[in-house]
Amino acid sequence: MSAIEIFDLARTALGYGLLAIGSLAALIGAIGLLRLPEFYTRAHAAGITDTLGALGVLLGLAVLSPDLLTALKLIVVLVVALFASPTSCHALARAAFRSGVRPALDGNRPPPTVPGE
Amino acid sequence: MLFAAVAALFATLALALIRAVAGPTVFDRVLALNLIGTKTILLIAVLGFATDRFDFIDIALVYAVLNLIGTVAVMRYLIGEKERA
Amino acid sequence: MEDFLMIGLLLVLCATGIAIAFMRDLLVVAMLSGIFSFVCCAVFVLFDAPDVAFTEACVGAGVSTVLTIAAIRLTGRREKREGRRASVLGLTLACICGLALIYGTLELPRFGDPRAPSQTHVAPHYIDRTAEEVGVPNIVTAVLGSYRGYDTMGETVVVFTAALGVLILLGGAQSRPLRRGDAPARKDQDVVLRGIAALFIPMTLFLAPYVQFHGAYSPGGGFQAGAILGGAMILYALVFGIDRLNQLVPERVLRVIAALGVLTYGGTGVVTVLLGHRFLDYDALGARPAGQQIGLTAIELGVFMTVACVMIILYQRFASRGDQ
Amino acid sequence: MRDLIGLFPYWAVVVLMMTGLYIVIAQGNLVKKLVGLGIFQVSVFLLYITAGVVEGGTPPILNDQFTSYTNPLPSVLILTAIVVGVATLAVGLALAVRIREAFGTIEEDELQPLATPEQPAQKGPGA
Repeated sequence: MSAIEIFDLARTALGYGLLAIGSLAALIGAIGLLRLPEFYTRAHAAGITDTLGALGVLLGLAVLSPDLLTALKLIVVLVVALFASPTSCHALARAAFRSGVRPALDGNRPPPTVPGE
Repeated sequence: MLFAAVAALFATLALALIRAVAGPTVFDRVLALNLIGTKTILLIAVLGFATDRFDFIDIALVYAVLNLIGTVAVMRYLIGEKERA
Repeated sequence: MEDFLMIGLLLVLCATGIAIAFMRDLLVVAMLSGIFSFVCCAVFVLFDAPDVAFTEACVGAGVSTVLTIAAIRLTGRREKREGRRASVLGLTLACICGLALIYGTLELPRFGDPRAPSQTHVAPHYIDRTAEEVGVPNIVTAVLGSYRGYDTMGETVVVFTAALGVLILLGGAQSRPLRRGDAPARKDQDVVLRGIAALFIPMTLFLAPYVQFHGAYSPGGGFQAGAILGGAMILYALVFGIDRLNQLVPERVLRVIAALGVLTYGGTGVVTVLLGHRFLDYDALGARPAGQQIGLTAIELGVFMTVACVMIILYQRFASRGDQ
Repeated sequence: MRDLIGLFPYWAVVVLMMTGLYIVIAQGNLVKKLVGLGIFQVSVFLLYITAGVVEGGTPPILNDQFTSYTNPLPSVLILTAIVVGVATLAVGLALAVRIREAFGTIEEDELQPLATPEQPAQKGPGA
């Protein structure tokens, strides 16, 4: 087996592995979004897996892509997604907290307050 | 293999839709909207690979940039509503 | 695989549509219509129509949901329950029509049939002759700008007219003073969001020209680029406040540019007539394919100017309107 | 089975079309009606795109690797229709906003008595 063949094989394996990780993360996030009890836990599940899912799938595709331009475009999409997805999740949780949605806590602890409010 | 990825992404999309319809708060729905947006981007990118047409990635790029707008618009509305009340 | 995905996506699309019918909270309706647009875009990609998917992505994600929400701010969020009689009547009518239409579909050519009448009439001409007659790889752009240039000019004029309609309906320059527009930008507002918006908006400004000028080679063109630019400006207004947007691009400037876009399109046609050819026959501008490409670039530029400015005007009008 | 799959997209189009029709007929809120009209519109878009698909074809962007292309004509028609659709949606929404400002409601059943000649609207638009 020549060096190029080994490289190609490794590339394919890596690409599909990343793709599998990404898809699995996406699926886990969706199950969390559906099954968890209240907004903040759901946001936690969705927010984290959203980023990891995008990272896995897009990086996997970039590794698999046949030419450099395609790989480059995928990396740009990835960078944008890595910025956008946590931002919107953060902004959403913040907006929810400000409009009075409070996390459901165990026991009798008082609900948290916004510092300076 | 690409088929498995497409199937997983589609399942994600369908599950998130259930959350978007069920609610109960508006924020849960926005969360689901956001998730569906990202999953559509990934689905389009994978579909481009499955059919060997890489032009589709441009669509994913545009979605990635514009996806934020809907979320921000809903949050703006809710903040404005609270201020008006 | 494609069959399963097609059936799945179409079922999700129908489920979203039916869910919209049941929702009473109009804000939720607007969000679900956003999801509807996402799924629809995926279906268009699956059905090999990337240009349509591209347009749906730009318009659905950037403009239409935002416009609906901006209108809900002015009209109220809660919907009344409809009367029982109306819903029974509507449901009966919809079921009867639906069954009749499904009966009608039995005669239609099956999905993907290459011998269907729609595939044998004019489409082979476009596919076979575009490379020679227009000389751009993207057949959709060629048909849009060259073969069916009249049609596209009509659509551009319709978009422009819609902006005029909104300008008339929602008051001119001398309308009542605004009590308060969209939620103003506040100092203590989300720092992260502002930072990311400051990063994304310039990026979008680069993306729009790419989509515009690469439209002959890949999905894209004036309509899409215009909607992207409009979306970027809407994001700017959402994060930094509508007043900042009004300062950045005053409406009187936008109105002039939108009109100039329509004039650029029509003017290209007039130039071809003056050069002794028919209206919008780009062969007048030079030998093939250079003449065709000059013509396409000119009209796509006109479309871009009109669509981008109209999208911004529409949002400005809704967002600057004060609460009643 | 092939036959059923071959007809499925049309049925999805019919279901969406009827959902839109139901919203426009039965539901009274004007903004909701506009959203229903949007669903109806999308069903028509889908019908056109469905009619353009060719088995084994690829998107209509010329490339030496491919010989069979999807019909470009529906793409052209629908691409412009989407942009026109959002522009007309804006006109409809602007009308709804003006109706709300003039009459205080956008529910159809509350508007109807206001529009009859016996009972003219109490207050016109501010302008």
